[in-house]
Amino acid sequence: MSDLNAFRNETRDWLEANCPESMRTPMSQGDVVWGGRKVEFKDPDQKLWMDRMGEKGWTCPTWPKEYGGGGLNFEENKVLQEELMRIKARPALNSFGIWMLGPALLEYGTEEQKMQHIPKIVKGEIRWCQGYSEPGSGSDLASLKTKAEDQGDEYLINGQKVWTSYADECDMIFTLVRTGPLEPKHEGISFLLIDMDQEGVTTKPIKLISGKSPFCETFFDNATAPKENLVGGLNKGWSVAKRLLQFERNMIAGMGFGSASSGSSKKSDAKPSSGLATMAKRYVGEKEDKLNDSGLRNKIIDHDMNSQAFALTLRRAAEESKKSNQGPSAASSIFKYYGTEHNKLRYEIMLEAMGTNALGWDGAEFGPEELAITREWLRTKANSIEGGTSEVQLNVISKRVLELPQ
Amino acid sequence: MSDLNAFRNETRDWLEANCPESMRTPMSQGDVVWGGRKVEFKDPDQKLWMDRMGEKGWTCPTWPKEYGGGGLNFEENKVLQEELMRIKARPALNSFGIWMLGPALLEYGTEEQKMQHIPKIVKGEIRWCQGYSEPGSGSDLASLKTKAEDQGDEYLINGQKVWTSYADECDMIFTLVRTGPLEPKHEGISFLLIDMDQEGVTTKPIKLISGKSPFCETFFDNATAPKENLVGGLNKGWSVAKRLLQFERNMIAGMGFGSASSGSSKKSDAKPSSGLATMAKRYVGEKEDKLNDSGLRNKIIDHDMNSQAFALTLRRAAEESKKSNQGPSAASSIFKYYGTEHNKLRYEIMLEAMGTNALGWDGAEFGPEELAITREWLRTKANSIEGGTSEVQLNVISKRVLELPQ
Amino acid sequence: MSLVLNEEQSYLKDTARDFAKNKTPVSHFRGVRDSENPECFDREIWKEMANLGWSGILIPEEYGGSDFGVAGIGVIFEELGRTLTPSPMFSTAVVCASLIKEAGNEDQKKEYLTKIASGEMTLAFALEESSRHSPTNLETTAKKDGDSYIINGKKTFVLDGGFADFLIIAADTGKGTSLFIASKDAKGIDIKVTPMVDSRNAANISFKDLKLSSSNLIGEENGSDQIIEEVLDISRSVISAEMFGGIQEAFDVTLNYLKERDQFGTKIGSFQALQHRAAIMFSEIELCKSCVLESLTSFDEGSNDIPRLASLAKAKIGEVFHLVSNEAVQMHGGIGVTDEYDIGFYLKRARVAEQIFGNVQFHKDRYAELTGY
Amino acid sequence: MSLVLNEEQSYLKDTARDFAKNKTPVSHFRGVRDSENPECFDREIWKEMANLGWSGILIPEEYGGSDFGVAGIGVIFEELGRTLTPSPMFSTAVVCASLIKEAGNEDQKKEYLTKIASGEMTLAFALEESSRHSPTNLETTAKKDGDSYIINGKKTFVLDGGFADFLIIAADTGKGTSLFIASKDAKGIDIKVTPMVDSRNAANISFKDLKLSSSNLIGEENGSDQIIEEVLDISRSVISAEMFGGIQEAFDVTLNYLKERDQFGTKIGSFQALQHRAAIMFSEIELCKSCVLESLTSFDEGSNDIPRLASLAKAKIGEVFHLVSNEAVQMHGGIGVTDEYDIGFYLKRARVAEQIFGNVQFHKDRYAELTGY
Repeated sequence: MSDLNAFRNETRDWLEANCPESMRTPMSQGDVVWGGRKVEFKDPDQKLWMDRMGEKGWTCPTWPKEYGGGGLNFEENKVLQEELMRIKARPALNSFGIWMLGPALLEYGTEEQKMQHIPKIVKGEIRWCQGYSEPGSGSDLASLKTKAEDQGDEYLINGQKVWTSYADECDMIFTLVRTGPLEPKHEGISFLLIDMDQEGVTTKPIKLISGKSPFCETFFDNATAPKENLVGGLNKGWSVAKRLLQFERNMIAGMGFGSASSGSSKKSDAKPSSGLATMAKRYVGEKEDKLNDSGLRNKIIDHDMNSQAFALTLRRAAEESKKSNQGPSAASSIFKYYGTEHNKLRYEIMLEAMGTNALGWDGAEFGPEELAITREWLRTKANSIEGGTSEVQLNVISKRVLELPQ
Repeated sequence: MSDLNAFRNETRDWLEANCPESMRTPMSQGDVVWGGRKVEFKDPDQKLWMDRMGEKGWTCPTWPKEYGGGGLNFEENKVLQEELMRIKARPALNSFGIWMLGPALLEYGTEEQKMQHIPKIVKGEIRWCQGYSEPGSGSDLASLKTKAEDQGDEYLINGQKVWTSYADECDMIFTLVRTGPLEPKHEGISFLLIDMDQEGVTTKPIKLISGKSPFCETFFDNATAPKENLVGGLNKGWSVAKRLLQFERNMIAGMGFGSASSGSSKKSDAKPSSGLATMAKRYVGEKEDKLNDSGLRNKIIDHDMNSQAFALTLRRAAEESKKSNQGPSAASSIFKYYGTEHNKLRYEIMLEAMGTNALGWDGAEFGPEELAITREWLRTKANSIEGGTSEVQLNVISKRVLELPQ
Repeated sequence: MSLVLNEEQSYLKDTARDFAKNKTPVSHFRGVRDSENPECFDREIWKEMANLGWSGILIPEEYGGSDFGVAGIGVIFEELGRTLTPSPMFSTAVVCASLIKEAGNEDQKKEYLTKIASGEMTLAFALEESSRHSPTNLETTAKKDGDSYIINGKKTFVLDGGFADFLIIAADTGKGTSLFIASKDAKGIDIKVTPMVDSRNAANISFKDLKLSSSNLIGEENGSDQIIEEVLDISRSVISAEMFGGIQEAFDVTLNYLKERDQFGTKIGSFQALQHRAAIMFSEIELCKSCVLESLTSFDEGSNDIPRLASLAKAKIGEVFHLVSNEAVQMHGGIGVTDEYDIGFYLKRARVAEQIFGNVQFHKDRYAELTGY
Repeated sequence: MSLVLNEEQSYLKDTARDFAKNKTPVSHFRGVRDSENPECFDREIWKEMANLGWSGILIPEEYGGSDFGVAGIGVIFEELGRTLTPSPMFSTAVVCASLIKEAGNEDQKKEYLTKIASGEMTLAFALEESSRHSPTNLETTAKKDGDSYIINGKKTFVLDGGFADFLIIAADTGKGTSLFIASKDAKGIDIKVTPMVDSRNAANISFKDLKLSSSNLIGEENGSDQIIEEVLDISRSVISAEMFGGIQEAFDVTLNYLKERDQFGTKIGSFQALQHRAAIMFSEIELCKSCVLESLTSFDEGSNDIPRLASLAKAKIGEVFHLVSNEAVQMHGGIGVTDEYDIGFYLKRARVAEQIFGNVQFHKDRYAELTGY
């Protein structure tokens, strides 16, 4: 314990000395630092903060030191996160490399692959995107058609991916490709890393019902990748893919929950309050402290209770996995399913509370926050589709967790 | 139209002259007249009323006159029902023969079968029960094992049925039996009428979670039936069965709805009122006319609205089928599904309103009506199982109505 | 009331279906939206609709209409709702035409109803003042000043308010609500178009010392509360019919998708979980159909349950439109959330239409109050 | 609070699980029910439970208990809830033991807590007065009369009230609520057993000029409102744990049935519609588990959110118990509704347990009020 206290003191001192003041202020969507070759910093402090944290490995605090990670154990990382939160530090670096590719490489990559790719993820030097889905493949990911042909030293890649987030801003893409056209569906797939800075790779943004989006279509037209970029072995990409999906689910569930809980989460001695109810009162009014719309009030109660119950469940899962010392399991489907459905419901409730004020598309007659909620409401509709639909999650739960016959 | 008016006047006069005063009073469960050889009338007026209506064929008003039915058309029957309702006449006769077997025989029976069985249904001389389900067959009706072996003039029947309502009080049973043990599942089934007054047929009551029930197990141990009792042809019983199930669904949906709608159904100029809300106010109290429990109130609103919407839909279906002049179709699954689920919900709402007063099992500390509601609440749980589970109805809707791929 | 259409209504419905299919399929709506025409509708199409007599369905024959009744215009809206046809017909030919028909004097009827029926004039009803429907206790006031009225206040969510030729304004005149009609160009009127998520036209409108002569008063001073309520019920019923059209189309499109889309080597419509959800939706849609028909015919047949039936329809259809539009997007998967695909339009329309003259909860509460609890 | 059990709690839970499995499987409950023993529990079994120290879990060591805390007794109840074990433990060792521990004086604690811990005495709490939980504004009054109190009033839904040796009575003493303890045989007490749908023991109890000496007063006169509320929260949390046990068992039994039952030539658990419903239930059960654990540990760890967590647990578990017990019966089909089969017991228990110290809606409202809306 005294070790941990010492660690806390060191950490606090280091953060005090190294986290620029401007990186302790609230941030907007546009302030997120994703790193990569094409990064444009809005503020030199962003780069300073990313570089310093990357150097220490604290952008990926629990990853092994030999690959540039922080090498912290569970308890130490908890301390680090607490200390970061204490000074309200912004995340130094976000990336799909951190959330998804890195954890998968640590499990499935060769020593060379780890040495080559992970330090660059930690330091924010390379920005990754994900190339899984294809037009028409939908939930049936394994029906993918993008093919990688063996050309001796390298693979020749042809095909198309969709839903590749931020593809137009990324340096590298981790993809599922078909390398065994004659094998059974799941057994002819490989996991391949492809450099996007080549002529054979082009991207095109996708517009959503909510408007502009980070999603792109990505086209491979005689693109190439060296053979050492194959992860997990030839035609064995499906196992890597499934594992990576669990990391993704975990992340999406966490994000969905993040916004959903903001209302009813509660800190130590703070008086409990409800973000939804406070907002609803502003639009609907109140009477003796109670929201002036009993139907809406009951929906908010249900939602708040479930937010708290879900937050407790995420915490419990963390405590349990700390005990068993494992990464996300099939149970992550529960979080993905529940978190995204819960988040969708949250926005439906906001819409009900705000009435016509939540139905503007643009213009000065609506507040910027109102317009953002409208767009975000539409955006949430994709939550239960991306990263595996709710239906797929329920299939996974019934198959892997409940072990029901298939 | 003037014909119809004349018919109304005649009907009104006849009812005035023939419906005993005591048959115009509210009835309890025990006052239902089911007819049959073993009938015991609680009141001689019951017999008088049954006989008079049976004689006129008005126990089955739309059935053809040649088989003892009333021979009325849609409009005339509507008038008859209105006139019966006007004087609050009790149903003269209820029976599974009227609801299910009769309509099926009219479609599938031979001339001899119709002549032999239908008049006795109309007059209440023979009481029928239904022998479909078997232990273990569940929703998969066609997996039935009770076998009927060809013995020349007659069939020899061995096996067991369950869920045979009132089997211990009935004279005859219409059954599904396996006559083609080597045929594919659905193609080896026949529809057979069996006399229960024989040594080879015994019954045993089934106790439900709600307590005593009319359901029985029925055992066939070398029972016999003459060959002319086969309906619809050898090994062709499945078509008869499916059709009969539609009649059953229709009946159950109607019953479920009957009780569910009593609250919010509304007559001509009567001020609209809600049975659920009135009852809930008694237990929960009110404030400025509004129920003192906003959550419960919202549930009652939803239920009342759906009761009215469902009642309108039943009426619309009747108007439409009058136009197309057909009996119940696959759409009857919608009524069975919705009606029974809706009725289950109704009792859950009553329980919520009545609190601990709805949780008594017996004893003088609870009102008789309260005890009845508790039992009925438990009884409703079987609504969505008997006559084809809700799941089966949804399968039928998606297959036959929506024509989704199987 | 009748739950089966009569011949005249069936004819109107068929005509509307053909029109929507050929003249205003969803691609028409998309075209109008993408043209960024701020009016959000196509005047040529509106002219054709008027030529078919649709703008005069609720207007008596003496003023150039056909007087085919609420059910008649309702079945047209059902078909237009299927393809999301944008037009000023709801505000002009349903809401405002009914207000003038019920409250207007002979001169006003001649002046306005005739021009509505002919399709030359569009109108909008300036009623709402906050983000949720609240037709009473208005803060917009009209103060008598000699033979004139001075109107001050702010209105919001005025459907078609951005470009209608005339506005009917609901204002408090001290002892009740009064209705006034004014040209959109009158001095003292400030119109701010509010681009909505469903790409239809609405506006926030403020009145600053708007001066109107007493000939602009429609109906009695202080005497229009009851008439407004009656016209709102007609309007709620008709908009429910439009929404019901949207429900059906979103469901049909989704059903087709379930039958055609391959996944895991089979049609996704063969997955039982989706089948059951579709079957449950279908049952709900059957209930909606009955509610809409009963409400639409209740006006023409003189039911004594008109307000309750209007609230039943608006609440039930509102709820099921959300259910179906949400499920439609979810069942379409990824393409369902792209702007390129049409199904998201129904999601957007459902939320805006829900707010028109009372959201789901408003009508649930009203239903309960009218039922005595 | 901790969401993972500590060693001591895990041990208690394992012991309770073994006990329930071996001594009180559901067949034990069925046997008690069918014996028509009006007490609705088996005194031998209760003795064994006391011998295991369970009746003293909440009682300090100085009075013969183990003081293992609310989470300790909660995990025992979870296991007892799985097999529907009937016993007077909840009323005696949770509700009344807590009341005396919190409000009683030294003499009373010595007298009653010791006997509760040893299992020789059962008690019941006479609080409710109407068909729905309402712990305030009591109509039962206790009037001071010299050194005595005269109690008049009617109580209902007194759990274990039919046969408990002593009653703790909540009564209005003019400026607040006071607690009194009385032998069931005292003059002026009339006990009517009310056979409940879950075959547990409850009673309606009326007091007519029941005269009690001031030594029967537990706690301060007029001073027990806060203590009652605190003890109610403990009791709500523990009964939620029992209910959660029932949820899990009903779900597990159903899951097994889905894996074993053949229909249409396949296991019914392979039907996707049932799979999804099972998966959704499982997700809800995971949430319930967290709510129960957090609430149970909140007492022992001194949370500042105890009341809200108790309401969260009681409301959420109440709702999910209905969902799961309804689905369990439905998924069992025909046998599910027969008395011969056990699954219906959970349906019945769910409804009665929901009513104990506040139904779902009561706790939803309370949760909202505690959250400021």
